[in-house]
Amino acid sequence: MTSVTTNLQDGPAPVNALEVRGLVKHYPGVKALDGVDLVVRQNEVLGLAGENGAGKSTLLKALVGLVRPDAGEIWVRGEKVKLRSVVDAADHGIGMVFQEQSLVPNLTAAENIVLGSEGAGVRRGIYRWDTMRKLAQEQLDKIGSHIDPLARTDSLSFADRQMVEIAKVLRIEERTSNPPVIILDEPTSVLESAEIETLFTQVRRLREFASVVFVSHRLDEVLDVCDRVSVLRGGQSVGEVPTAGAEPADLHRMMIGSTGSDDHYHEGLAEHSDEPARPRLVVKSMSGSTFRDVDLEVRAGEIVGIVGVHGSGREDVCRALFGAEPTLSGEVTLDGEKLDLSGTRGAVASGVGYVPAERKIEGMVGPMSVADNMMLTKQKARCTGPMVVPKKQATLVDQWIERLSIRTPHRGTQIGRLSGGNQQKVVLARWLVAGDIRLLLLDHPTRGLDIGARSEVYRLMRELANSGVATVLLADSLEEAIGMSDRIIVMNDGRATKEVSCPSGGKPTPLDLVKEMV
Amino acid sequence: MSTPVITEPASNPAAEPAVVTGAPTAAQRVTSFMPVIALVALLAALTIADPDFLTQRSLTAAVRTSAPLVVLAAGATLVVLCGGIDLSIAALCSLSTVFFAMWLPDLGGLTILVAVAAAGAIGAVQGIAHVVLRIPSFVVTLGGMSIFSAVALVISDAGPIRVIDRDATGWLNLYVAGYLPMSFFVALLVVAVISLIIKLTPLESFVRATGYSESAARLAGTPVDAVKVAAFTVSGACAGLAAVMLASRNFSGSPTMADNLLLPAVAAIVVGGTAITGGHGSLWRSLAGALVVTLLRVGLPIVGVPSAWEQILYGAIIVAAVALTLDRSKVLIIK
Amino acid sequence: MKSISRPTAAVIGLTLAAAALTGCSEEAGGAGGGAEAGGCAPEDVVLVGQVRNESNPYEAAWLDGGDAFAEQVGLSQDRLTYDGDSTKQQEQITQLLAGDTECLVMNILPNGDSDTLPIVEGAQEAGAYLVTQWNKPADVNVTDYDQWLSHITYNGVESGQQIGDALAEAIGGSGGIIALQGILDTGAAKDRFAGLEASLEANPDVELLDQQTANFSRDEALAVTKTLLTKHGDDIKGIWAANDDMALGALAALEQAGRDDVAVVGIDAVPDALTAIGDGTMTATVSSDGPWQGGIGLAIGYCVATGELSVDDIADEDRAWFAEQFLITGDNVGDFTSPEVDEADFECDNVFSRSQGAIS
Amino acid sequence: MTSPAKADTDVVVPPRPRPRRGVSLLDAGPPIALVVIFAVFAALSSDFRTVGNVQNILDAAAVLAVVACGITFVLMMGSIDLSVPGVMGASAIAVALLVANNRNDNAWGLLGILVAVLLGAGLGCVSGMALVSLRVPSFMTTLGVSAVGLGVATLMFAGVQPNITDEMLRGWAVNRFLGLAYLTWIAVACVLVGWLIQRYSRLGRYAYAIGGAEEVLSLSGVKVAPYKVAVFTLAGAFYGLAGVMVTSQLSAGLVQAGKGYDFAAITAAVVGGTLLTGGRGGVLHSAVGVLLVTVLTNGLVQVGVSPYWQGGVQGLIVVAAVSAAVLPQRRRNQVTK
Repeated sequence: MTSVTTNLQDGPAPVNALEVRGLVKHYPGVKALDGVDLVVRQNEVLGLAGENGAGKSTLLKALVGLVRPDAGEIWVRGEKVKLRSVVDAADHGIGMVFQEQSLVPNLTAAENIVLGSEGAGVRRGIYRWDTMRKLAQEQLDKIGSHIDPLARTDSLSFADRQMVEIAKVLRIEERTSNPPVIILDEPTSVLESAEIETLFTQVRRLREFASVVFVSHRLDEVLDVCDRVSVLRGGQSVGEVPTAGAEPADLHRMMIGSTGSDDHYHEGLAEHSDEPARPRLVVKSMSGSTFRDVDLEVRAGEIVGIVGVHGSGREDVCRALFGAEPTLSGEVTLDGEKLDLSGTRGAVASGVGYVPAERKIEGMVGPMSVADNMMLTKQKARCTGPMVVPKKQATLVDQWIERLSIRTPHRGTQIGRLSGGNQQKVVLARWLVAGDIRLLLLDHPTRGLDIGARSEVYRLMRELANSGVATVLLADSLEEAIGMSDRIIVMNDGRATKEVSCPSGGKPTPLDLVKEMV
Repeated sequence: MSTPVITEPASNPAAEPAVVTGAPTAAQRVTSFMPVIALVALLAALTIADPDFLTQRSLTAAVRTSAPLVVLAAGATLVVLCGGIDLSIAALCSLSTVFFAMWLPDLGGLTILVAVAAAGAIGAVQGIAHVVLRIPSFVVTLGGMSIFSAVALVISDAGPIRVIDRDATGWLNLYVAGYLPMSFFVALLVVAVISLIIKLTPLESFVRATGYSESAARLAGTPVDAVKVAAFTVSGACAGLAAVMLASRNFSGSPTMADNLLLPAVAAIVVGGTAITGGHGSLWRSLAGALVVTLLRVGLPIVGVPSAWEQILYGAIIVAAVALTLDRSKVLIIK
Repeated sequence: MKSISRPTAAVIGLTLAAAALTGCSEEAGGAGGGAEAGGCAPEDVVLVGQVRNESNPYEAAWLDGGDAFAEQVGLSQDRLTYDGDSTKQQEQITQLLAGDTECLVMNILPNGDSDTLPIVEGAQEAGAYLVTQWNKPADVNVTDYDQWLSHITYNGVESGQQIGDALAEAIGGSGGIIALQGILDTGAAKDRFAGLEASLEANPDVELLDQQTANFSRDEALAVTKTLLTKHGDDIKGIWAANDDMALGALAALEQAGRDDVAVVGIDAVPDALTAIGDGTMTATVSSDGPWQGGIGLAIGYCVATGELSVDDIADEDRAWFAEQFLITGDNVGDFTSPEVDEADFECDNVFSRSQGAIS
Repeated sequence: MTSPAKADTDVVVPPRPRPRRGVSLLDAGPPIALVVIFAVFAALSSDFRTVGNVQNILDAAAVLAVVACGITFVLMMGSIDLSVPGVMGASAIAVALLVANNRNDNAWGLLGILVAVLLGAGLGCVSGMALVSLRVPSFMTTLGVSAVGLGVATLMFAGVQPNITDEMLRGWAVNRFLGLAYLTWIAVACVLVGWLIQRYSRLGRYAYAIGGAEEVLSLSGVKVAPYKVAVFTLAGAFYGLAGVMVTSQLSAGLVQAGKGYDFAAITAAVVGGTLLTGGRGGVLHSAVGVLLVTVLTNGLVQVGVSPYWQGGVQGLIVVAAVSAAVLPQRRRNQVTK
């Protein structure tokens, strides 16, 4: 393989690796792309920023042939192309690591890496496992990963799977002699910080022989890893910034068209009475299959963050408190009453709410309407006796749509058609409609949301806390945990190892926490 | 449906300013009427093949014939809507005919209720086994199918049991308003009542949420397990009611009487356009589907299609009917 | 989904209104109360034969016999099959009776005993002429109906006993045998087995080692026989099967096990069994003469419909009767290898000629 | 047994890695159950534990094993196949009419067998085509094709039983090699071929992948539709061969040759550990399931359980076997359909 050496460009005038001119794409009722321009140079990492709905995903899909633009041109290395399919795009050297991982879980890593372009790995329909392993090993070597190519994909860690994805995308080098263009769509959204560092190292290595388009909601990451950033807004390109010396606030301003609020986490909203409220949730030496002897106390009106690396067991603690994961021993009380955790029903009845991390699979029912999703839990709020009163439901839903400023054309719209942020708000509203919420368990509530939507979710969390709701937060990033929490519990290997006080004005730094986590 | 690792590739591209309206499009409206269109088309075709087919008496006979199938399919539709499948309905129905015939001399008119309740209880047991043991419904009900058949054979001593007292079920052979057979009227009533109960209570969202996405429903705190057990119970009770209809029609109960109705019932559900993967569909669709299947079963031979060709046509037509009625916008992956 | 409640309400409302307005009545409008007996012109008679399926030789031959009779009187027969599915049989009959029934003649093979009564009641109500064969619950009397002209069956006890005796003779009067039962839920299976039991009583040295059901199926009989052969091994001297299909399955199992010392008997006289008897691999079967069965039912109906016979004139012992059956062994197999329909059998004054007496 | 396909954890692959519980038990469960059930019957019945009976069990499992081979590939994709009765019936009659027989003068021998298998493959192909082109769920397409197959078989049957006189085909059921009928060896070969296809062919691996994550294949530029059609075609070929085998056993072509084999094969596959949701299990799993079911059927007769109860006991044991296999890996909030 000559991949590592292809960065030695011998051509005189550097041609752009990829160029997009005036790309337009209409969907019924909306213009997703409205004349987007984009230039990706050879061997650079280009950041792509923009709020949800700015047209990023449509643009990316157009670049890998999943969406056909209505107008505009795509040029690859000075040649105008039409991309009709993923294969077409791959033939032109463009490959994408999808936001939600696109690996077949029950195949080996090796098969996933060569999937769709097995080359010598398959002769006349017959697998040659040795060759295939070798091909995969080559790919993994390129990015310096030590995964066993014959391991089953679903036995790998999340970060390892991301590596497999990248190794897979790099297979497009086999289809073209030119350096490839690799698109990474939100690669960090589900990674823990240590894993993110590994990923960034890989991205920098990629730059040696490829061009990279890097998409992330986390502007600090974008500035960290990219050479330039291109910003989209409302389906149009609004500018390009070299990352050297740029600040997240600059980008943010471009993305939303005005200066972003400095108080991202709405700390100003946090209210603190001097008298500590009585503890609402008390967990005493709770053990489950992946955590042991966890003690936890959350007071009314308090936001407690739990941080920990992957495998620390914090997700399972969160689910256990909702009765969605079995607890083996321990005692959990809510306002002094024992919480029934034999199933989710007991927790719900006691006023515990849970917002799962996997919104699309566990949080919402995609084909059902906003109203149905919002009213799935608290029946009393919409019923008289056993009957649903449509009027009551409509009024209530509309009221919450307005209160949380959920952007939906109608309460009857399928929730799957809303943006992530609005979906998340509906999921949150589910726990609020009855007004009986006492404890809210938030598992990565801002995963995959853009800055604007995040900010709104943060504001909502503050408001709920101020109204006395106790909150357990598994944050998307350490910054978020620090920014939002009043206290932070660090979990390590299934145990709560450290409690860090986190008052407004006296916040610890991420570095402090990382030390405790590993 | 397996959990998609990627949500459907090109679906919500422009989610943001969500200008999409909540109202169904014209195409969707047509799809929701497809089962009825298929029914009418089939009727027209049969009439063309044999003009004598389209008479009031012949139609009355056809709907009367369809009644047990409608009831069976309606009950099982609930289970399918919850994302499961009930393969035991036919065997349970046979068993119930035996129950009915055996108990009638002692219980008289009450037997109908008791048989339906017994079948419902048996359905509930299956539902509980499915929910508690976490065995796929396909396997639970496949096992149930053979167990019920065995029990029916043993308690009936493998023979039919005569229904001597016809008064208890005589009313099922009456006609409403002179034309509408009572058994079909009861079937309609069952469909209507179950539909109404579901529609007017939170059950509708429970059932659909369970069918579309069980894990999301569970984490939203909906009583998923209770809903599933209830669905199996209703499915069982419907099998019991269908058994009463069959026993009243055949004047006997027999351990194999309804065994052959399993595939037609499932076909009726699918022909109606209910997604076999759960969530999307309705009992009304199954009603239309059951009528289509009945017309195929009785209509083809009556209009003179030879037996070999009848089977070939039956195969081709049900596939075509499903191709027409399935609303693919609600089903992401066709397996 | 939004549109559910409206049709729901509409249907409930309409049906309740209709019910309230007109009340319930006994009869769908315009049912045909039955034609004046014997008032049909020969060309108006509609002949229908219904059997389980056309994919087994015995029943296919039955329908062919029906065709032969129809041709004899210048008509044609509607061939109906119901795949051995009781419900489908009922559905077809109901549909058939909802058409023009005035001169309808039906020759029906009910799937099981329990299927006979609803067919009879349907025919009675619609005024169609009905002849049933094989299956009838013992306590239902043909004479209680005037559209149910006749029920023909074979003495299953007798045939079961005949082949049982033949089997006992073939194994020299003593030794172990196994029995393959038919579909347990049929009178035929039960009667035939009762016949075997009677034969066993008469032959005390013959021991019934085991009995299993193979549901009248060749395929199942093969598997069951194989298992029983390994279970009882050389103790098995003979196999009694409640029909020829199972006997043929047992023969295949014997061949595969390399056993040629086991005597096999069956009932029905299907062509393959006759060939096997001719070859000496099978011992005996009993013929019920399928083609004759297919024709005779239609013939009786036709005679009554056209007025050549009157129901009232049919003697009670001819309303439900055992037809003549023939034990076929190696000695007489040549007489049965090519069954022919004898037109004389179907003459109106001759239709009951094969009666062996009323069903007791 | 070192296929990479052998170590699975979860039904629904969760987005985060979960502790791998009950991994080995799920795969080891069916073989253990087979051994246990065999031991129980052997202890209960002296007739059961004879060499002759073991041969008999293996012979009796032959046809079901071939059907199960085919259906496994379909189930691996997450589809279902109810076309077995129709396809087997059609091929059983076809082969009986093509080799030397009493109905016509054909004597095509091996070629006739090949044509019958191809007929099966063709019918399977129709199921697959209807699935991908009409987008009708496989449940219905295969149900339809089954009816079509039975119709075609009845047409060919035409009222007269075709009996085969072809010595080779008859010999398959009678002649023995190492104590087992040729047919049994054919079944063994089918399992082996099936396993090779599953392990070493793109078709097999893709079928497996389609059950795992169909969307990902499309995103990786793999056109899924042809593979689906091919899998149904392959399955049809196996059913076709099974139909030929039944004809060989009975020396006659029966329209009902495949009756009951559809649910029996699905039961065997499920008992063996293949999931109906796809992406799990395999030909070897199903082979174990077939043996389990056959041992059960045989053992119940040998032990002398009343014929009335046999079906019920079998159903109970199947449910028990599956729940025993599922129990160790139960999880809260796990989706069971």
